[in-house]
Amino acid sequence: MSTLEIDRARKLYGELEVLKEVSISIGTGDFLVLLGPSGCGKSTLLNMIAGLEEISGGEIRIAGKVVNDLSPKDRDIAMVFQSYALYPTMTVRQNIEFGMKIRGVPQAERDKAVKTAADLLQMTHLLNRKPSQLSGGQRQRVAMGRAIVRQPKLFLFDEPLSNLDAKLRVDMRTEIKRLHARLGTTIVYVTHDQIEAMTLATRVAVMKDGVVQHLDDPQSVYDRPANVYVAKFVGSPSMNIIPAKLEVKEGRAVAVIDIPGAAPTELAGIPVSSQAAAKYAGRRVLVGIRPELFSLAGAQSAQKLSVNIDVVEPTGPDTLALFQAGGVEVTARVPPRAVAARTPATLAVDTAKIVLFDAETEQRID
Amino acid sequence: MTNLKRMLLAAALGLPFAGQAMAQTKIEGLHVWTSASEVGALKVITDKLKTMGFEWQDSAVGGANGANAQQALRTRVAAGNPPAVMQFLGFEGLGWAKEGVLRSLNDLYAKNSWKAALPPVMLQFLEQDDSFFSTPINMHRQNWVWANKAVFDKAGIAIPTSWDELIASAEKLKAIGVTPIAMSDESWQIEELFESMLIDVNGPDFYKKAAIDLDETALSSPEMIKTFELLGKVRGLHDAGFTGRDWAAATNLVANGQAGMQIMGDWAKGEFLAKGMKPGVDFLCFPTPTATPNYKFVFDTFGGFKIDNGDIAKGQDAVAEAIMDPEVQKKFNLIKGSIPARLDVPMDDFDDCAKRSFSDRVAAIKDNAIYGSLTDGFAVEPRFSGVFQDVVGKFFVTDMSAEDAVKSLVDGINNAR
Amino acid sequence: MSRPTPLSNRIEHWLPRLVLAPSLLVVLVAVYLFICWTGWISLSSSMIVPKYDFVGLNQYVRLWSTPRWHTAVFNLFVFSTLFLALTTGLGLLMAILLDQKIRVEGTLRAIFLYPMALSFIVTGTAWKWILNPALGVQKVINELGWTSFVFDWIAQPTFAIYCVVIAAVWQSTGFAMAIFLAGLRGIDNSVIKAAQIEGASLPRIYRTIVVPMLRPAFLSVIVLLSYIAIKSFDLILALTNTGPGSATEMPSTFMYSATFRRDQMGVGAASAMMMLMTVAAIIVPYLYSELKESRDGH
Amino acid sequence: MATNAASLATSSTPLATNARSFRRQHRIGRAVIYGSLFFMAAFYLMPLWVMITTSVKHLDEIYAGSFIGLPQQISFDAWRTAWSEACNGTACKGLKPYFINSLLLTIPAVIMSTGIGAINGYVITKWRFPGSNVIFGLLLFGCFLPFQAVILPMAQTLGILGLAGSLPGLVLVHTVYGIAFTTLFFRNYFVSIPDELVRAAKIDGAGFIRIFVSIMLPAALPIIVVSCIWQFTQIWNDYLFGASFTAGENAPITVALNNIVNVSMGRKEYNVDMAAAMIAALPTLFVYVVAGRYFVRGLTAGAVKG
Repeated sequence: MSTLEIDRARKLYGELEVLKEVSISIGTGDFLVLLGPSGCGKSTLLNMIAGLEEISGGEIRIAGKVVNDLSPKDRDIAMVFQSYALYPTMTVRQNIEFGMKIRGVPQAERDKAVKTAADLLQMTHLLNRKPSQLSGGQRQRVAMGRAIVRQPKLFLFDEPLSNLDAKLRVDMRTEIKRLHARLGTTIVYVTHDQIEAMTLATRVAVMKDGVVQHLDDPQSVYDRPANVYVAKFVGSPSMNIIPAKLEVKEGRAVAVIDIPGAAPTELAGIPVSSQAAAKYAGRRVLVGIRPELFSLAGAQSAQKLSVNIDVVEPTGPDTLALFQAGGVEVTARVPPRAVAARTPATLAVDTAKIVLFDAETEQRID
Repeated sequence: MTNLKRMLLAAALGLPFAGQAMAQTKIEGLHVWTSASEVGALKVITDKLKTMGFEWQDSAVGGANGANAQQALRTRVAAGNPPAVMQFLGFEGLGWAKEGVLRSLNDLYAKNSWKAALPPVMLQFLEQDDSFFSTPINMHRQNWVWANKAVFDKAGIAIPTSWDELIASAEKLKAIGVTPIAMSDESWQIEELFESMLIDVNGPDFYKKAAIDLDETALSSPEMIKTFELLGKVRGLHDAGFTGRDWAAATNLVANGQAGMQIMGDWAKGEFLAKGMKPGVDFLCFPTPTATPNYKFVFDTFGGFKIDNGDIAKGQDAVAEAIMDPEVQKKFNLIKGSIPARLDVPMDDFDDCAKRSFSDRVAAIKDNAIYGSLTDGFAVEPRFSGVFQDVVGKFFVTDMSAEDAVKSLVDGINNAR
Repeated sequence: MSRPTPLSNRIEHWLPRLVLAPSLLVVLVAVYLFICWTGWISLSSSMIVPKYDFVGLNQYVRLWSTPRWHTAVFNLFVFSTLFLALTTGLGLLMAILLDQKIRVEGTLRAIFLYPMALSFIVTGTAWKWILNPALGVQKVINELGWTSFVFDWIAQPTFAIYCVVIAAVWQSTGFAMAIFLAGLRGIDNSVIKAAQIEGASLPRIYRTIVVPMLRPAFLSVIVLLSYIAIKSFDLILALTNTGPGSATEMPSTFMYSATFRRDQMGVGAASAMMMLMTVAAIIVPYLYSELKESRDGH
Repeated sequence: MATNAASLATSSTPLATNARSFRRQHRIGRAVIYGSLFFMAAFYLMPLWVMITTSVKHLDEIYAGSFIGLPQQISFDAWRTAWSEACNGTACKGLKPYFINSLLLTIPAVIMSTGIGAINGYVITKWRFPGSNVIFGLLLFGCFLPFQAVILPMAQTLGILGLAGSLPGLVLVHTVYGIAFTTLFFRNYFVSIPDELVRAAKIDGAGFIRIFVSIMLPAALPIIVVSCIWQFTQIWNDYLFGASFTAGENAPITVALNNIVNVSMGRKEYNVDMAAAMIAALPTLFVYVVAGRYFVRGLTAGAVKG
């Protein structure tokens, strides 16, 4: 049985449809990340799961139980907010035990739960402070502690790291991951940061305009994005989307890319079914190539591109080389000092990992 | 403390105070009297009432020339909670009587033959549709001049016999460094001056036509323009500090010798008496100068609202009887400075000013020269007297011409009709 | 959804509306119904007590043919403009001066704030004396040797309204100051520091950076001061009693005297309706923008 | 905290000569600031000075024309008279009973209007529903109602409710017309409290009332102070409603004060008037002076993001 099932959930604000029949299902112990830019509906969806927003259509089930009309407190969930939402007039201890107090949990039990959570999050020394006396990271911990003591079926995180500075964000990210591993709880996590999604999730739902564009495990989303939008949103630098012409030679798909100052280059070995290849033969398509699929061409390299490098951006472990192909700027990730700006280079491409997209619908061609 | 507790309890429960309903022998009276002499005079009535078995419950609302009290009365009538007894001046009572909310006192009037005891000119303010609704306690004379005798002597001024003479004497007062006329820029105080001129210069008949009948020809006549011109001559005869001054402060200027005279009703007398000054010796009281003797009056009455409660009705009757008691009228007016409403009260104990007022009244009644004061609401209904006050007040403090003043007076009266 | 909802949920759903309902009901009656009532009276021939007949717009015609009403409207305009401008300006100046680490700030703040605590029923007489040329400021300065000094506005029909402005400004500046001071305390110091490093002078920093950041404070000040300006009733009564010669008449005092002194309830109601319309013309657009803003915010 | 702008200017100037001229400018600047502040303070204290000196002067001295100067003799008789002997009509009990009336009416009216305003502001900001903004707009317009226009219908309503002429009736009127402002105060304050706080509390299982009592009210302390001060001043100083809706011994202090001060015909006792005025003003003065600090702080808390 799935811990969370979202079944054709819709959300309407008057005439405006902000969520269009979203269906997602995750199992126990899953870490679902709702990923997308602001306004894509991810927070709305999270609030609908939490019961903070009404569900306009469809169903949401938690542990098999329809929760559409249940108030938040009856849904067996806990939530961590972007601003932490700590009660300003209460101490850390009071913040953590507030929910238990409302449920009528006896004092002794509350103390125990607070202690456990505080130990787990290493904040025992903060228990008697007010939120205003805490740093951002400490507040974050308290917010998590407040969620943990509930021992819910489902944890909800609403961009919990976005108010922290870069260093702290990485630390807390790891901590959340560790917590997930240790507690084994099911988590729904909203973020616009694709790295958080990649590092934390077991399942990622990339959203745009109230529609789930792609729902899969992070690696699959990264490798085989469902459409150009997902391809560009996930990964940094993002996937190169190069216009090309698809031809079929000897029953295999070949993408023909225009390179300025050189003959059109053919890339063979693209993983696409023969039916699709036949369907798109002779038509324009979009070729998706992750920057790291490029490498310096060696003698044995099968698929090569001869290009003129415009700009070189060293990042330390490797260098980003920018060049023109198919009328767009393409980024390649190559070893440091492998190429120089304003010089020609020959790059190899791992075509087995190339993804093809329909030029009109921008959907992946399988 | 128990009272406080009860109020707290009632407040907590959102209930009206129990005390409100319990006032079986209490008679509530709403009035505007708040000064010491006024209250002292009122006590004469309430003491009498006590001997008759009723307790006076006082509701005083002073200020704003009675507007505050009128507002309180209107809201209370609107709320269905009128006071048992209300003080009325001039047209105020008539308005309510027309609405049929005042209790008739005809039986008492008939039984005690009060009608005969009162000056006939008063009756029009006591009776509506053949029903007497209030009883008068006093009569003030409006058109008086109050002067400091020492100052007059020093300046060599005799009692003026005409307004021109009075205004001319101002130069003599100025010469000895005294403010000629103590007054205020309050519209009503200026109007007291104006209406005295109006009747003195043009005669009682003209006053009746213009200020009581509101005859348009009279209002726009050259006589009106002449009166305004006369008022205009008084501009500059006052001191710089006249702005916003209370009439009593003005009276004190006269009493202290800082000013020569004041034109004001006889309520001003109390100020001199309070300083131990004697009429004719230390201060002078004489009617505003005129060729045609006249008398302008102001008086206070009390009427009762119809309230469905026999005890209150008895109390209202008791108030009327107390007011009309000659002894009460005498004691009251000795304190208040006015003269009794009743014609049959002996005047022996009164001062010379009051005696003069009393005898002048008798003469004026005979000559048909007694009329109600415009300023104090005994000439025309408030919406008209207000127009007079607006125009006169504005005329005096600006450089408005007499012609313009008359024009805006006529326009204003027509607009209010 | 046709699914049956648990009772507790339905209560939770309706509770906010239920809680707001009494206030709404009370305000509908005590504000809007009463306004309608006044509107009705303004179309009737009511004089001493309300009458429920119909005389069309007669009372409005009568109202606008009354010179005193013209004075009242003109005065309201002059008074409101000056009062708002001076109180806001002076309040801001005080707040900025007090924000310069003044040693006796607490005392000064209390001094500027105390007039707000007093009613004009209380201070009217004191002001009357101070402004009176024969008793107050003019006399004191004359006695100090400057004999040609003249300050007799209160006796001048054309200037008396400015005396009302002075007293009103005196009463309300402290409140404006308190709000601005609060706003200033809320501004991040680093902004001022940054501007100082750029070499901007202190007055310039305030003019170009700090004051624009006080926009919300300005808004609250203006709402509260408009409220006070419209209600300026006991101020007039206590200070000038609409004199000299009706020169300081205001719509509120006009309405009061028409209704309660001159038995012209219909005219009074008409003037009240004119006041309400003026208020609505100013306030409704403000309310609209304010509410629209909050809708955009979510 | 305020910046000490001038000291910053000196410390950040590298050149000694510059520093000296800056310091001189600084001193002049400080002198100008203190000078203007003290000048304004003197102006603001003037009426208070007049009231206090008059209240301790002998009446003859005042009538002799001394309105502003120092008293020749100081006497507190006027204060005693005003408190316990001055006549309001024939009742010569001074201001004392009316002072108590005012307390009895102001305190419940302040508590009720503030409480209602708080919960209204809470609903309007944290439990929006379709139309809640319109309701807020409707409530807010009530702030600007000229009260003279509603006296008569209100009187009729109170009569129907059986509250005419009573203190509870006046409490009701003040509460009703106070709602607009208190709602505005709390709405503006609660808007700055993040909605997530309410969401967190909902997930913690708190309901509508629990969230209000346990979370919003404790966080609203500064604005409660502001609202109470505002309402206290408004209600305590009200004259119009007091004169309209109470009678006789139920009158609030402003009505009694007006009766003492506004003598229609009769000698004015200016010293007693001023003493009475001071007595009537004491509670509000006390509230401002004692709570003034919290007042500014409360306004600050409203302006700064929590």
